[in-house]
Amino acid sequence: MADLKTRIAKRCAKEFKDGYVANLGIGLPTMVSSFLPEGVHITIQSENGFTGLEGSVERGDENVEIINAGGGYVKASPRVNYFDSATSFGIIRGGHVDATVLGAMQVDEQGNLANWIIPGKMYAGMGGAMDLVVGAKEVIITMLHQQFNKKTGVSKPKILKECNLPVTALGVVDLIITEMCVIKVTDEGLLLTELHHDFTVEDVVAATEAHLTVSPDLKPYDISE
Amino acid sequence: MADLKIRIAKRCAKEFKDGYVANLGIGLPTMVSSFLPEGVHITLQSENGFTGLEGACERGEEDSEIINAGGGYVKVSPRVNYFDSATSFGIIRGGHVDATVLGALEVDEKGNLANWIIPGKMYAGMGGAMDLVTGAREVVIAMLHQQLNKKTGVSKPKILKECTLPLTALGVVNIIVTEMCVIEVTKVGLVLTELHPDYTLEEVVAATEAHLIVSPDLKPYDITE
Amino acid sequence: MANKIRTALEAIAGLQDGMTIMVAGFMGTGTPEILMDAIIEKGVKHLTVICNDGGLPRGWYSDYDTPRGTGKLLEAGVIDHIIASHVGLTPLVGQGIIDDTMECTLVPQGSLVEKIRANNFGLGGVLTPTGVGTIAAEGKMQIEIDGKMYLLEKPLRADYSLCRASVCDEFGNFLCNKTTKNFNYLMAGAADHNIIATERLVKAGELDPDTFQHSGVLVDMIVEGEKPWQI
Amino acid sequence: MTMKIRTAQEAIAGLKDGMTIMVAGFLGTGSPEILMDAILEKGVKHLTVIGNDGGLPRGWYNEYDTPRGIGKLLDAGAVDHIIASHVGVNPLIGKGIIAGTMECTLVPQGSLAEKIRADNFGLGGVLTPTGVGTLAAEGKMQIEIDGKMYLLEKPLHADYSFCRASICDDFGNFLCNKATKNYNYLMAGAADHNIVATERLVKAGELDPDTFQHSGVLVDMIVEGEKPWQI
Repeated sequence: MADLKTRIAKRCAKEFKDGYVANLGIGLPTMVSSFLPEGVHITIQSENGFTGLEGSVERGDENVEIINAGGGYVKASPRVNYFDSATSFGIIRGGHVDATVLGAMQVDEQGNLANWIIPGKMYAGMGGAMDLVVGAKEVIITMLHQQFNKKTGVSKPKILKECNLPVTALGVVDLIITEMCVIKVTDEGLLLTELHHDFTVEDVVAATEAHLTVSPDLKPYDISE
Repeated sequence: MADLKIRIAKRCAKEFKDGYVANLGIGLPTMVSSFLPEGVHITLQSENGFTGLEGACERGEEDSEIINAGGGYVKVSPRVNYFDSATSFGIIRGGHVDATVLGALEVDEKGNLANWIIPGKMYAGMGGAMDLVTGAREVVIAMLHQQLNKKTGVSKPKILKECTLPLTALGVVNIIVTEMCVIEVTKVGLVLTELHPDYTLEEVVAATEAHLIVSPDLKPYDITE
Repeated sequence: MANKIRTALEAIAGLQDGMTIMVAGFMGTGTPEILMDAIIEKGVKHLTVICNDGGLPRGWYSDYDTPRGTGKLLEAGVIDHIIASHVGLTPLVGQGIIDDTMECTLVPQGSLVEKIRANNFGLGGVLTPTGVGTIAAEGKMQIEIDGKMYLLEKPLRADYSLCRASVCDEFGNFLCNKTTKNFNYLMAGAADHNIIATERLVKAGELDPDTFQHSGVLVDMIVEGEKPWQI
Repeated sequence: MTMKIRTAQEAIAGLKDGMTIMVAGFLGTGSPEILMDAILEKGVKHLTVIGNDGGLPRGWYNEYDTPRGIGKLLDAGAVDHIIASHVGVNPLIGKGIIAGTMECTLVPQGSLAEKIRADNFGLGGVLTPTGVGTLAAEGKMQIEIDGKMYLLEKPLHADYSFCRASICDDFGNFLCNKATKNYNYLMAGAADHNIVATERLVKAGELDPDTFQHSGVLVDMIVEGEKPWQI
């Protein structure tokens, strides 16, 4: 599982260009910054009010005044800039964040995204997620292709014809990266553009509820250094 | 004329309470800060982005980074705080300015104010005036009671039944201070509350187009120290 | 000049049961702890609290940690209604909703800040693309501008705002270090009574005025005595 | 890392006749003079200029003063349309309107600031009570919220924004001294290309990051060489 997540993070890192301003969700998305191609330097934005997040901090090195949006203590780069929450969300909503990487519970054929609430089960709040996916120029979803139910041992598709959980935003997803493949969200629907060699197109289709168009230019899943 | 303006400024100064945050227009309104009662200290806001304006600056003492909203170089108090224009007008529009003192071209029975444009003649722009009179908690108009036409030598009322010039804002004026009298704008109309000993009631009425209600509690114009 | 300096209890003397308060901070960072403590000491109840989140619960980073920020108010059970963007770190909110002892209104974080700023800065509302087509749009006016749909987010008001400064002068001009800024530069001024609790209090003019990033005209009362959080 | 540092000419290489630009500053204070000079040198014409005012005309404070800020563009006849709050200080605008060579759109100052911030910060507009019942309301949507009437002020966008910093690091984080802030913290980020001309350029990390008050992610290009105005 950890290997699969590393694979996804590595593939996702290839989406970043030098100089990008990015916002990475907690968990898998945070791993992306460890795998950036050589020469690609990005500036990470943190919703709680700064640009220039560098990564987590060792016990003993914490600065009580520098936390990330998950409440964890983090390191800041020399070009860090701190601001208030209105400025932070101004930067997000204003299209100044080039890309955001987030996990998802569900994504559908229209690029609709559900990743903030499971009614009756998970109640945390949307935090900055709704603003992020509406405001970022590119929204990349990184996730395991299916939802594994630990109790039953059954896996269920997360890429659906239509989201049935409350959505985080409508039509915002640009790219979906899973351990199996890369899918682009286009006006005509979901386009399978890259396939990992561990899987066949049939495997992917079986694990996906949404209709997938296979790109005539289908390429192997690219995580070469 | 200069004496009359000083009289008006002195009377206006009595409207201020200790701790007030105020914005004073250029000209006569600026003079008000010279006549504050003992123990009354106010903080002056400057539209271009600071609180803590102290007054004009001598030649040779100018700081090219400190101007007022008229473009003049000014002095600042030790408690000065500088901010950007959105914050400046946030402070104004948000009701954080206790009082503003401004001149007027016309004021009417409903407290409507015209002080920014004479079509075909004066074309300067409203600058911050519309925001100021909309946002300040108390709008004090300080002006000579009538408009003197220097060519013809004829004076015309400026306190009208209804403004004829394009408005700066609707129903915002709280009090009008002229060399003749003090008029409060109330829901039932203009109430004459103070009369200067140099004038009779009839003279004020003759110089005013608007209907004036004489307060049963009419007092002498108060500029005692 | 009117003196703005108070003790914590003096500053909240007018705070009554059922009032609405804004509490700055992001997961406890940048929250005025001495004002939280004063509220609990005074025993005020049934508060509506506007804040980013539920603060931090007991023992969050180190076992011996007290709750932080609004986490203190939640633990003391003085909140009836919380208006926030994220309450996942404090299980007390979820529990309160299940037990029906607490109401929670969720607002996207960027909209929450604009609603607070709108009230502070005299706007009737702002139009945001955030939340269109989601639960966050429920009950809100939608306006189409040049072919794009927006939600109208209206101002949020409060009786008191409780903020924290790293350095504050006696007039109320203040600054917040690093990521403690968050809601402090928005909430100070957005309520009827605006209180700043500061780590360091200086005289006006003691420091370069450009050091300060928020205007003292937005501050009504100043309380000294905040301490840096100890990890 | 992408280098943002340019000469003034390089920074405005893409600026063409007929484009819309934002110029920060308040009566010249806080305007990027070296970028104004570069525009004149390049000979760009028919610009739409968004600014607080028309800058300062020649000889405003001392007889030997050059025009300042937007005043330089007006003096050179490079402006077809100015969107501003106050143009009384620069007689060239009044003359241009009468002569029919220039268009002028007046916006209340607070609304102008919010329209620029709205574009920069991704809002579809803000509702302001300012201007209701006046000429400033013409052609604008009016919305009643809880019994009070507001004007909808929509975002203002530009091809280029020209701002001035007192100190800027090589990433674009910057600060403006004293009353030079005005529109600089609003316009930087509100255009497709955002240029900051700075008096002092430092390396990222050279100064305490909390010194800076505007984020470098909103800045695309940095030009060194601004000089303090000499009185």
